[in-house]
Amino acid sequence: MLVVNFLLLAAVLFCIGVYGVIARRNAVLVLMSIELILNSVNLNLIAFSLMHGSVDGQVFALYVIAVAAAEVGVGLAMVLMIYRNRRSIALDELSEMKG
Amino acid sequence: METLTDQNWLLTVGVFLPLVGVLVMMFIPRNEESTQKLVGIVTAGATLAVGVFTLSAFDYGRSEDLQFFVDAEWIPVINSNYTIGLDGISLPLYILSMAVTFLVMVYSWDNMPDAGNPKAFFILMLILQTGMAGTFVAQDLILFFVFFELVLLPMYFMIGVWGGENRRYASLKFFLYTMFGSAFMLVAFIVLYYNTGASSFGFAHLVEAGAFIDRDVQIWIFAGMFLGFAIKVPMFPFHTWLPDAHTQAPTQGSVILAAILLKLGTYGFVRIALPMLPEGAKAWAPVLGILAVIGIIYGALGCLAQTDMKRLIAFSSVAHMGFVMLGISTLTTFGINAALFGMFAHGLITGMLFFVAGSIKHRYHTLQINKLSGLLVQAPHLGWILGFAAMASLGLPGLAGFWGEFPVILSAYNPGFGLSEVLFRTLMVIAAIGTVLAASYLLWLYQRTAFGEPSAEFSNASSEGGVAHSLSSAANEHDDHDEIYDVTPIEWIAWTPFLVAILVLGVYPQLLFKVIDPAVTALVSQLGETLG
Amino acid sequence: MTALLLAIDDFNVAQNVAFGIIAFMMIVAALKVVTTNNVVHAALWLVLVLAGIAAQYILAAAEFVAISQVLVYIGAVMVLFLFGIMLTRAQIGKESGLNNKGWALGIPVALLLLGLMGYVIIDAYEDTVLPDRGPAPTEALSDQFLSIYLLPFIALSFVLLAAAIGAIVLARKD
Amino acid sequence: MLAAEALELSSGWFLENAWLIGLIPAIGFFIIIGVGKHLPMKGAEVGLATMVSSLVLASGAAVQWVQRTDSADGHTEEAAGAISGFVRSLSPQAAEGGHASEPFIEPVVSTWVWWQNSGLEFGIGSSADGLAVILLWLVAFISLLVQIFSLDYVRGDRRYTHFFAALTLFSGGMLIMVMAENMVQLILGWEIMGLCSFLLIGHWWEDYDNSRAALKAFFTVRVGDVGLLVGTAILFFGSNQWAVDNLDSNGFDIAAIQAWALSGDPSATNWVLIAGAASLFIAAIGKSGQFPLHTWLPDAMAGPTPVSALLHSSTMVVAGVFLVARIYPVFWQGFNIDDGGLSFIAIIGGITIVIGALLAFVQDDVKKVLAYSTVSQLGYMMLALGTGAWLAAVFHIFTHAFFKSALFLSAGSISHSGSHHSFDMKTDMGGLRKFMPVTFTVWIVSTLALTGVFPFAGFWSKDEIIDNVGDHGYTFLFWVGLAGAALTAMYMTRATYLIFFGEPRGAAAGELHGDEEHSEEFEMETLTVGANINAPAVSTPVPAGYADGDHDGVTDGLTGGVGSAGDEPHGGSSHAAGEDGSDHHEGPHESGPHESGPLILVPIVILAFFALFSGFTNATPLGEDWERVKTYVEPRPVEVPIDQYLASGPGESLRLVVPNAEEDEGQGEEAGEAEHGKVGCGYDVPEPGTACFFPAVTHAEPTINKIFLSLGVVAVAYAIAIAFNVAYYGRKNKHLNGLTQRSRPLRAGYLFLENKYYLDYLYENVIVHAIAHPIAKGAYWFNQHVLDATVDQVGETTKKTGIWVYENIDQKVIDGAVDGSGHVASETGHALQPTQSGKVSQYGALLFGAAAVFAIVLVIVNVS
Repeated sequence: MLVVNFLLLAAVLFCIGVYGVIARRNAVLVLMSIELILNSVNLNLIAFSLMHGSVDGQVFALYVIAVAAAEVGVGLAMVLMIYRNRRSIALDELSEMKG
Repeated sequence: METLTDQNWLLTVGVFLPLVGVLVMMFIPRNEESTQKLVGIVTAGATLAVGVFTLSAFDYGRSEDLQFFVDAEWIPVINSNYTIGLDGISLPLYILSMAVTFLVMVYSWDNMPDAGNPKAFFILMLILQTGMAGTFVAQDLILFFVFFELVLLPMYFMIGVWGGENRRYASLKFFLYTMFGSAFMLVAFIVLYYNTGASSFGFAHLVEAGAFIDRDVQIWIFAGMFLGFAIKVPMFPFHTWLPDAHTQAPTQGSVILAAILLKLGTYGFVRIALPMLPEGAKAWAPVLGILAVIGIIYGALGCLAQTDMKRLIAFSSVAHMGFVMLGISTLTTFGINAALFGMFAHGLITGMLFFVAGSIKHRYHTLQINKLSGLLVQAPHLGWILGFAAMASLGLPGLAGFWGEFPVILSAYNPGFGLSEVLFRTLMVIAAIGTVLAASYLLWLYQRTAFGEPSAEFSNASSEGGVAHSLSSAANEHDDHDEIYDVTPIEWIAWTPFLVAILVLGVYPQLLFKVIDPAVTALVSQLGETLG
Repeated sequence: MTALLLAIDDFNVAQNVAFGIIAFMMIVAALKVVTTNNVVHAALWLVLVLAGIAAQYILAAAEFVAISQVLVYIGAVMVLFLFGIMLTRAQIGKESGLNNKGWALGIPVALLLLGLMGYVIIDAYEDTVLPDRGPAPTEALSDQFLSIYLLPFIALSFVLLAAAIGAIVLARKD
Repeated sequence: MLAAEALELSSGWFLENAWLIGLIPAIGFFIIIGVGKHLPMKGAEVGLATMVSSLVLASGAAVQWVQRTDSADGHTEEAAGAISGFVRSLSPQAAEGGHASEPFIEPVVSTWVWWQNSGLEFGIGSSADGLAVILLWLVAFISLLVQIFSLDYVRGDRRYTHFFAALTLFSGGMLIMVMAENMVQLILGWEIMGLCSFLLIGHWWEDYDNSRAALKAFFTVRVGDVGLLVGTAILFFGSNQWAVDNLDSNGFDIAAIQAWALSGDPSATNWVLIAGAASLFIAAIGKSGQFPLHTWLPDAMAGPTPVSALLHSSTMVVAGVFLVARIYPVFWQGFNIDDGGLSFIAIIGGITIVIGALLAFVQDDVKKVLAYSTVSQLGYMMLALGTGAWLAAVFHIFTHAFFKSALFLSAGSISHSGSHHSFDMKTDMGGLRKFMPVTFTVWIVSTLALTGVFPFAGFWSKDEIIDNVGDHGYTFLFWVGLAGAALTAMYMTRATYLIFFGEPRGAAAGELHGDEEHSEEFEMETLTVGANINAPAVSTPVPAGYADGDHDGVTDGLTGGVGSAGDEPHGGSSHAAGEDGSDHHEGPHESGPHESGPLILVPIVILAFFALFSGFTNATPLGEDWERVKTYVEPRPVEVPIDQYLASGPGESLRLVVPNAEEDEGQGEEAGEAEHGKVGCGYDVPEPGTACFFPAVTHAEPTINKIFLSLGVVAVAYAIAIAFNVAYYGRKNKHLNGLTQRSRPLRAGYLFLENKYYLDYLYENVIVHAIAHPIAKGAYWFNQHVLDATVDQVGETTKKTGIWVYENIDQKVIDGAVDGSGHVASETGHALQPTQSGKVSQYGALLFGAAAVFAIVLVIVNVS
């Protein structure tokens, strides 16, 4: 089968994730979209590792998974704290970054 | 132009020795100020000693060749090497930078700017020293550029931290202005690099290959370099950073700025822009000449309008660098020789003037010319030194300034390589009139500051000042600002070399011309090969 | 999708068909994740996507990764998500205002990216056929981890530790 | 065809080491500045020592130059069939033709490499020829006398040491310039003099007027220097190639420039020569106070009197004349002086004569009278140079130096001891001849010399100028010269009368009330006294500390205490201390006018002696053998084979060339046909391989009637002037009540015939009123309100322009542009601010969108 399949699938997932990041208001949902993006990247890695017949791609995929896990943990913790502070996790209400 | 490689460790040591001092300085606790000052001065002194040894080791018979030549691999990716060498053009400025840094540090021994913190101050000056010396010995464009920019940052902090009331504005202006120029310069360098086959950044190769770039490209590359160097010089339309920087900078900063930093630009023209882009240089020479002469007249007029002494001196150096640029723009051996001499002389003289201005500020806490009066009455030595420097600066024969001014005017009479004689002769006459203006504003300054009776607000201070001065030379108590004391021993130590050099070079200019002339002759003949 | 299906070549039909189905399912699920109005549902749709990814891994002959995908994501991450959702008192059921006001902005951006990447991918790997290898042995993977990737491995473990501690610190009440 | 045999020619140590003459004072300057204060005489002894040694060396050089010339001429007489020799001694007519056959006497040049540029090496050193030697001696001599005079005159001055240092360097500068071997060295000496004039005129800089005058002097001269720089450039590049090719020298070498100008080389085009000559002449105008730029000279009187004496006699102001005389060939060809056309130099000279003389009428300050008289005398020199009377001009420099410095110094002596530091003839002098007989005699002698009365020095030189001017066909200028002589006689008479005759007035009468407004010293006095109010202690040496820091604090501490009330009371402390007159001669407060001390009298007497006799060094009317200056100073217009010229080096024994007989005859015939023998150097191109260094100027044979004419004019002028002065001031006295009785005997003493009284009345009302009041006042008004005002206006306007440019263009436009760019940046920042919503989603959108766009660009770039 063709490598293009995997890559296109990954691309589609990636774009959906991007849409999610942009469109979603709820912090948890944004985190989920980010998970989508990460997984699409993983998919690419696996596909390429298969294509080149080396396990390095899988190794990196595992790393990404681990990092993703950590990220989710920290991210959710932050969401919790934000919620605790302001009773809401609507990101557009957080505008301390306003210039 | 072959190269001599014996004793080629000298330059590397001379350039990077200050950084050793910086390292040592790092480990000195912050409150031991005198130790820090001592370490700084000793380092600068050692560097100067290396420089003096370089002087003795230099083969004056072959000053047109690169000596102490090193060519080591540095950044192979872009074919940029660590290439350094010294010839008659760079030798004087190289030594001048070392001497000036050393003397400025000595001066700082008891004339620290009010912001204090000598540790940082001296570290900055040492870094500055490395940058300046490196710029003069670099024989590789990238290396040159690195040193050229390395100079920028310490000066920025010097002005921004130790400067006057308006220091933030001035330092930022200085920084942005120069960065702006440097950006174009870097682009020009890279374009030059690719147009010469992207094989090396070495000066020698670029000089070889640059001549074969076709004329239009050369003109554009020269335009880029022109921006970079002209801002540093500074030439007429790009000069506005200079007065602010000079006025706001601490005395030490002004001195180094005037004595060395301005020379980086002109040195760049002579060392890089002219030999590498002969056609471009020829095309740009009239522009350079016109801008230079405008700068001469314009700077003089600016001086006449000033009420602040430091600002006046700053404008005067616009005028003087105008003379230097005029000499360069003639593309003749005569003019470039004179220009190089002028750079050296201007470094000494204007540096001296800024020293005096700084000391006056130290005593009177103002540089408003109309407030200062009767300096000769209250601090005679200081007054006479000011007069001496002013006379040297207005180009009095027998003092160094003359030799940077008179031959330049002379050389403009017939410029090289078929440049328009009518234009340059007109420029010559205008420049000669510029000397009159120079005389007028400097003497006017002198008359208003040094002559006459001390103004009321200071004269009462001076009444015991006359007496206390005699003590103050013995035990210099400068913290007591209420009295106007005369030149202190430290100041004497820091200034005497300047004064002696100004006088000696004025009386016997051959000392310098003997070194410069062969190198410049080689350079111009090399120009002639392409320009015909 | 149909383009994908048509792109299937003669051999290994089963594989291709499986890929197609899973891919279709995943894409639908992913779309639901970013469009549904129910946070809990979104989480569940995400589970589906992740599972599909694991299945694709298997198709791509990477069982170990697939397994760890299942364990980590479906096992751990999703639980975290659900905890997060509950702790933030998201009501179970429909919820309005999950989207930004400027949510529409996402569509062009996403499509732009998609078009771009699609073009690039097809342009680059027009008809590169994946070699039909057997599943890579897990010991090869472990060898890699414990030989040349040892340092990153340790670093990663520290990252996880730090993340755990950080999460605790952040999430603590006081 | 110049089958010239080379002859040994005596040189000598003094000639070869003439450079010492200029070097010694320069070194002396540094010694005085350095250790002068600690020496017993405050550095004065160093100045005197340097001047003495310079004088000795210069005298030696002069003697050796004379020997050199004699040896040459002696050889000539043996060698060249004695044509020149005999003829010269026989008849002046033949001497004119024979002059060309006199051997060329090569200057003794000794140089060292001073600087090099573009491979050419330029030297510094000394080139001793007749002109150089005579001026070296003159300068050294006058400087020495002036310094001796100053010993007493400025004793107790606050800056005594600096005064002597500057005075020494001043002479040094002139000496360096006079011996200059190349243009750059000439500029060096020229500018050193400018600097020292600045220092000396502004010597009492506490007073604003003095520093302003110093500034003005330096600045005006500097304006002229533009011409000097430009002219040097033109001549350098004009002559350099020729000089390198032919003389293996360079375009700065003065000898090379001379030869090049006369060589008829294609490079020596008319344009180059005119441009060069004109530019250099501008410099001469500025330095020598010629007509448009003469206004700084009277202001320069703000300096101490010895300075004026030195400045106006032998150094500063004659520098311009010297410049023209030195590279005379350039002017000769450039302004083609030879063909009797009206030359620029001559016109300027003529105008200056009259202007200066007229201005001198309306001055009350004796020093200003003398200053304007100097202006007009310089006009004579320029006139002479402009009409080809080179020798006469140089000779006039020589004689003028003596009597003019004598006049200035005696004026100083008067103000020193006679009028209590006032220079105002009307208010503070009069009748001083009784009190100061010696000064009076000196003054009279030098006045007679200045006005050109028969045996005195001025007669020989000025008369020769006028003769030659007329003889070279400038009839109008000839009459101008005579008129100038007449005017000189008149204003000098007026000055003499006001100072020495009549009744003592003001300070001369011993009174000391507010009459000193006119004397610069008293302004110093009031000023310093006023300043002493600031200083706590007035009469103790402490104000010395205040007065000049430690520079002359010592000076004041010592001499201030011992200072004499007779001293000029600048140096407020010294004057304050002087009140308790502990002194070598009692101050004028106790007794009124009195004769000055020996240190003042000796120099002026010596000068008077020279003013009396120096004219005989070139007494043309008395025959050839009296023409010493002509023989020894004037270069010989001979075509010199270049190879032999080059063969001679500084140290070795030099060779010279004698044109052989037939050429002389040839020239003799041509001389017969062409009047004034207009052949040879300067008229036609020299033979190939030869070079001329001086044009064949012609000399007027003195005719007895011309002499009597000029003498008559002067005599008449004297008669008119004396009569007028007595009558005029007599009348004024009569109007001022009660003075008639005292003034009538005076008048009677001079008008020994009653009916001449009405004649005087006529003169007074018609002639002299006409001259003295409308014209001269008008000229003076023009001077003050037009020329002077122009100078000031130019300064003002320049300043205004500067301020305007600075404020409007620099600060607003250019700097504004820079700041503007900054504003633009911040404005765009504000414009972009809304995008910084702080919304993560928008950031994300921007992030990905931008990434996508960039990626697309990348793709497109790669594909295409």
